[in-house]
Amino acid sequence: MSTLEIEQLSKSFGSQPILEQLQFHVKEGEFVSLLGPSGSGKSTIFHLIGGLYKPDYGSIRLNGNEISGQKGSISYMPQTPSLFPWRTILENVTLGVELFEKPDKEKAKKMLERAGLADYIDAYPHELSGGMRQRVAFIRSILSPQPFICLDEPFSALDEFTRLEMQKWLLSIWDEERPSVLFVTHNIEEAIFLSDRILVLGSKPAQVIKEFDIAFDRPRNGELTLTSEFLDVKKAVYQTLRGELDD
Amino acid sequence: MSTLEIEQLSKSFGSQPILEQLQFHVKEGEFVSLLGPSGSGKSTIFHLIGGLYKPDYGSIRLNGNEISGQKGSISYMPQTPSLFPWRTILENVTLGVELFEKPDKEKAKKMLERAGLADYIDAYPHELSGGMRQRVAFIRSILSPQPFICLDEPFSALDEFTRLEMQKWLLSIWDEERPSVLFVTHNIEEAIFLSDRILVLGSKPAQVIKEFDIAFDRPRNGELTLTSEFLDVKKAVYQTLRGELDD
Amino acid sequence: MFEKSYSAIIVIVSILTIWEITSRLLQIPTWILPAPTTIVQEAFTSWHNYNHHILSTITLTGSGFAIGVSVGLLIAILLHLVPRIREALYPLLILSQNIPIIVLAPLLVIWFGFGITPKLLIITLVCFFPIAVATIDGLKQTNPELIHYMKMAGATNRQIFTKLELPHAIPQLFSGLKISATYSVMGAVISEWLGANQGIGVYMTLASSSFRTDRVFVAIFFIMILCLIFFSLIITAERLILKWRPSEEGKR
Amino acid sequence: MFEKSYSAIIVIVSILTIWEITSRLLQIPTWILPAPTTIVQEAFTSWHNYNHHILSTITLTGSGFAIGVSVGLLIAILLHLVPRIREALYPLLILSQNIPIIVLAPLLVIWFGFGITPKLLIITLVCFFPIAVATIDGLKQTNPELIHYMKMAGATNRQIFTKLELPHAIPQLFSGLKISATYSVMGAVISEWLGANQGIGVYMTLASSSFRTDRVFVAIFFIMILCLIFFSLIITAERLILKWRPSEEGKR
Amino acid sequence: GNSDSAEELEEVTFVLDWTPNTNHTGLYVAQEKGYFEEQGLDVEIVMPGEAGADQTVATGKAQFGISAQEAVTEARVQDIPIVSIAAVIQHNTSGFAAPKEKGITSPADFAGKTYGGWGAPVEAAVIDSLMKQEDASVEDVEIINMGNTDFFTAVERDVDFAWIYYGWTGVQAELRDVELDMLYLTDYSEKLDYYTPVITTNETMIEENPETVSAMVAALEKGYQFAIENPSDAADILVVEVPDLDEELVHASQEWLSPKYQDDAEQWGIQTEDVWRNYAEWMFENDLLESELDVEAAFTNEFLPE
Ligand SMILES: Nc1ncnc2c1ncn2[C@@H]1O[C@H](COP(=O)(O)OP(=O)(O)OP(=O)(O)O)[C@@H](O)[C@H]1O
Ligand SMILES: Nc1ncnc2c1ncn2[C@@H]1O[C@H](COP(=O)(O)OP(=O)(O)OP(=O)(O)O)[C@@H](O)[C@H]1O
Ligand SMILES: [Mg+2]
Ligand SMILES: [Mg+2]
Repeated sequence: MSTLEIEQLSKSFGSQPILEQLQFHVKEGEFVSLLGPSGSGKSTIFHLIGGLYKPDYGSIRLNGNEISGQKGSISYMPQTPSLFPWRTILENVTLGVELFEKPDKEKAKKMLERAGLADYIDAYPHELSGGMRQRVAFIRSILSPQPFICLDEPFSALDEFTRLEMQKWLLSIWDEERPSVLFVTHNIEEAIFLSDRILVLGSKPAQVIKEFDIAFDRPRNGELTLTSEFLDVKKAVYQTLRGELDD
Repeated sequence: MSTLEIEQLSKSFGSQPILEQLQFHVKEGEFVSLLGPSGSGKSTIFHLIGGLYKPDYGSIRLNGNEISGQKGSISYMPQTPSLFPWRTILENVTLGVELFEKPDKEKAKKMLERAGLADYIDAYPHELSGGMRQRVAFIRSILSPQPFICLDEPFSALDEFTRLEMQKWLLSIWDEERPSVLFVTHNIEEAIFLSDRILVLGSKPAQVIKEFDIAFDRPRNGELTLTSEFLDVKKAVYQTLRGELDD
Repeated sequence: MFEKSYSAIIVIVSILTIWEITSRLLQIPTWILPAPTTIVQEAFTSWHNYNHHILSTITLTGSGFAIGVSVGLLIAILLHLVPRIREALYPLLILSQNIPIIVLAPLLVIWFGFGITPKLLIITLVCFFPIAVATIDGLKQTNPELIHYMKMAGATNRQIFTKLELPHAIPQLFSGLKISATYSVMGAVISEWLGANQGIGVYMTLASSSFRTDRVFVAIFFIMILCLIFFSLIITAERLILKWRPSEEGKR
Repeated sequence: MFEKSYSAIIVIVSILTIWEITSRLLQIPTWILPAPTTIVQEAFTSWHNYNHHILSTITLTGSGFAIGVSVGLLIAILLHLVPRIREALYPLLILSQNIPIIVLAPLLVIWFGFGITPKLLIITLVCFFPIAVATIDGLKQTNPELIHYMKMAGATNRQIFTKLELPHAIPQLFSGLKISATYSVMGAVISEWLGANQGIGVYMTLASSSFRTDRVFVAIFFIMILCLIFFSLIITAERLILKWRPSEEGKR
Repeated sequence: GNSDSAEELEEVTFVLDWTPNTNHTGLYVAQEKGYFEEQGLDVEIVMPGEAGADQTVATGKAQFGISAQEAVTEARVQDIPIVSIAAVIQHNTSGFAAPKEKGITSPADFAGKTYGGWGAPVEAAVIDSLMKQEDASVEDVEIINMGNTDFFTAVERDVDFAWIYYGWTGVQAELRDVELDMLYLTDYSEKLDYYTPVITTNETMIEENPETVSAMVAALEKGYQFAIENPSDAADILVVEVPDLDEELVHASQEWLSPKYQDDAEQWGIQTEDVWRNYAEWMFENDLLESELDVEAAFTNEFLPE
């Protein structure tokens, strides 16, 4: 149900061009990752898709409709958890749904349990560790009703195992409901493990310098990361990114 | 000049014990990493060393002096950047020094340039991307005058290359001045690449379940991560962590 | 604050003691400054003379404060939500605080007579302003990161307002409430000078014009008690509503 | 706000126009409510009579406000830094706002005579409170994450205060300043009723007691102008000092 | 001259009872014409504002002030040591006024009407003693408190009659062509013919600086004498000294008031014990005083020039 087409997207802050003539698309039910140097403009792309800023030029179409400057079309997880300090964890995760319908508390509780936060359902954000807050923000976005999901470095503060757990969980959810996902990460393995396609961004200004189709069968599991095919892809992505940085 | 001895350290929040009888030490000029599951209590250990909280029990000695409850003994980089929104980037990085002496602006500027933030010296934090803010917080801690440095996931929001850059830079600084470093990360490779010793923490409550001595020669470079010795260590650490999580 | 208020009580009691002792030592005449004991004595002996005044002032203060707070909040919300109105009306708000009672009084009397309406209007005028200013500023200072999240998540302006900005402004709203609550009792007393048949304000002017300084101080005494009660109600409400705040460990 | 103030000006001008028209149509006698043109005319013709009054009030307001702000800030800082003092003095602050002028006036005159001191005291009393309350609340609400950093980094209490809490409280301090600035002119006028020989307050009472409603309104006119000027100075200062704030793109 | 050190003028403060008006003309004349200087005084005239004149004079922050017999009476009963040293106007010029259309021509007409006052018990007592003479009772009058509202505003709404000084508010009504029915207290009761306003000082001054008091009274006497003889010039002086007053009102009021300062008395300022005693007794009988007044101590004629 959800396709995203971005065309000739340009945006600058002050005199500094951040995005220029950016062009890519996400197909229905596709899982696409964005990789790129820090400060290249990944979060800015999300902000534009989410309608927070208006592009200077270009178009953003969701399911064929122009949505630039239009808010609320995506389920969104920001780079910083952005939890509401006066809401409990449970109230925080249901916030995204609440904006549109009556939230299903039981479902939210189950998700929190699944993420290892069973003991913290009624805690306030300031009582949580960094990684725990990130998981809360992740669940909040997963619970949001929009079928197009944008995740901005959702697992960066997690240890490898919790991260793997969450990745698997994300994949299982994705398998069930097949939303389209746009995923920002700095972890190349993570990107390969999860995605159908990886877009590598160059910086200043950002444009897509290379695309990788990740053809591994689904469902995928942890073993995959040890296969040589996986390592080959990883190396290729790595080289591309390095090339970008060496310029 | 800086040794840290932690003995029988216990701390609970409410009825929940977070640390129990935690015991470890950092030798002079040593680089020690802490690895452990999200929510296990790593940041809490830092807060205790920094004197933000008082331990329920146990002692923390820096250079032989008891410092529990005593503030300002360490250079500290918090897990969230915690920049002051009304200060420019330059003013933010010099904050840690400012508390003790007149800051050296030229040095600070050079460091910002080195971290790829030359264009942002006079910007305010809200104009920076997540990874850029993290680098600012990192420089702030590096500039602080205390010879014992505690870094809480300093590079988690950086892409692999910028991260490698920063790691190398950190090592070069460390080589020059040989401060003692306590380093929290979720990235096992990073821990091995940087450290003399890795402590793996168990959770609920946290204690050191295993220590790894990392004997690779210094100075180290990127190649190291591709050697089989490195991979062996990585596997061992990985197993330990997984074991902890599977319990 | 009022739980650990023993130190406040100590201070107040010491002030009263010093006052009492100086009064007695310097033999300050009652008509200049009556000693606390004289005031208390007068308070007891003529209780039946003035208790209806107190009741009347409490009612006036309560209703005036309620109206003032509602008006203040409404204005703040309106001005926050509609920037055009903010630009147009903010200066008027400020001007409203600068109409001297001396001018307002005759106009109010001509328009509303000597009933309760003009009095409520005056209390409202006194109370709404601190609340409006504090709330407008509070609303304006909402954490931009959270606003960004709400917008990206598709919150309507109304939702951003009710779910984010309003709760976020509550601490500042309470600053305003505290200031207003403090002024409300005095506002009621002043409004009674506008022509009333009962109330502490009336009792006080009469006492003053017949040189009964002791009674004037009885009146002040009740004004202050009333005000402290009001204020502590606000503080209690603040503590209940803001209970999510981090506790004091790790704070100063 | 005052840059884009054309809409405010439109509103004010329309109010004045309506007022003028009703005055003329209903032939409201000048001594009840003079028409704006009458007021302006009087303002021009008797300018030489009252300009010294205005000057005197400006001086009084300025110095009183300055003292009031300093006292308010000092009290806020003291109460914030020393919690014991806070508990002990906070109730007294509130009480200080409930001493009616009718009581205070004779006492002040008895203690300080008819000079400038009692007048400054009254303005200070009016001005310091909103600033103190707003600043105390502002200081209390400092982002705990930043406090944690400062403590861990070894900042002394003094440094936490000057480098973090104070700058952090500035937006709220400005709320207080706005409220106080608004009150300061009125405070000066009231203090002039305490026995003065010049000032807008004196001019106004004289006008009022000789039933010159048009002059009363001339006085009000100047009170309001003064107040708006004060207020816009504060707002300008706020805008200059808080220039680091995120711009409006992406805000409402 | 009573001044012992002719070079050095003695600084004294004179506090008014209200804003400056024609009751104060003599004072301003003395100021302007240098009568005070002749007497060795340097007088600062202040308005009392909210502070009130009587306590200020009693404590000595001001040496002289303007008050009224009723206030001095109440004050002295409360042990406030002020003394009346001269009556500014010989007879009470106050009374109950109502616009013509209200149809109040005698105290009996008060019945069924609304009186606007400031809530003091004395008002009901006065109204009652007037009405009793015509077999009516204050019970039938609705009394409301009009606070600081001025007469003209109050009678626009709710209020039918109020207590005014004719010399100011009444004259203003003439200027505005508002026709009033005025019922003077003196027309109905001997006992209510008290002195208002009066010049006051405190007991300490009388004991320690009697010369200063004499000097003050002498200068004032000269000033009021001038006002009696030259109403128009005196009004001009008042307007010059207090330019914010309405010139027309001052002149009209002065014309009306000038003959009333001395009236039928042998000398300006003189006060009689009867007037003081009558009114104090009346107040005491009506429960307006808690104890009886020591009449001799309340006023004195001793400082009036020979
Ligand atoms: N509000 C703003 N004002 C000015 N410049 C901005 C603003 N927001 C972002 N930028 C600039 O835009 C560029 C891209 O920022 P963005 O946050 O999109 O980077 P990113 O790719 O998400 O980086 P990271 O991986 O570090 O999060 C940065 O150079 C940043 O300084
Ligand atoms: N102020 C607090 N009040 C209550 N509980 C707290 C508080 N701070 C931390 N905790 C709890 O202590 C535990 C450890 O938190 P800590 O932040 O030290 O974890 P961490 O190891 O740094 O995790 P992460 O890797 O996710 O940052 C968590 O379970 C957290 O909920
Ligand atoms: Mg980003
Ligand atoms: Mg942590």
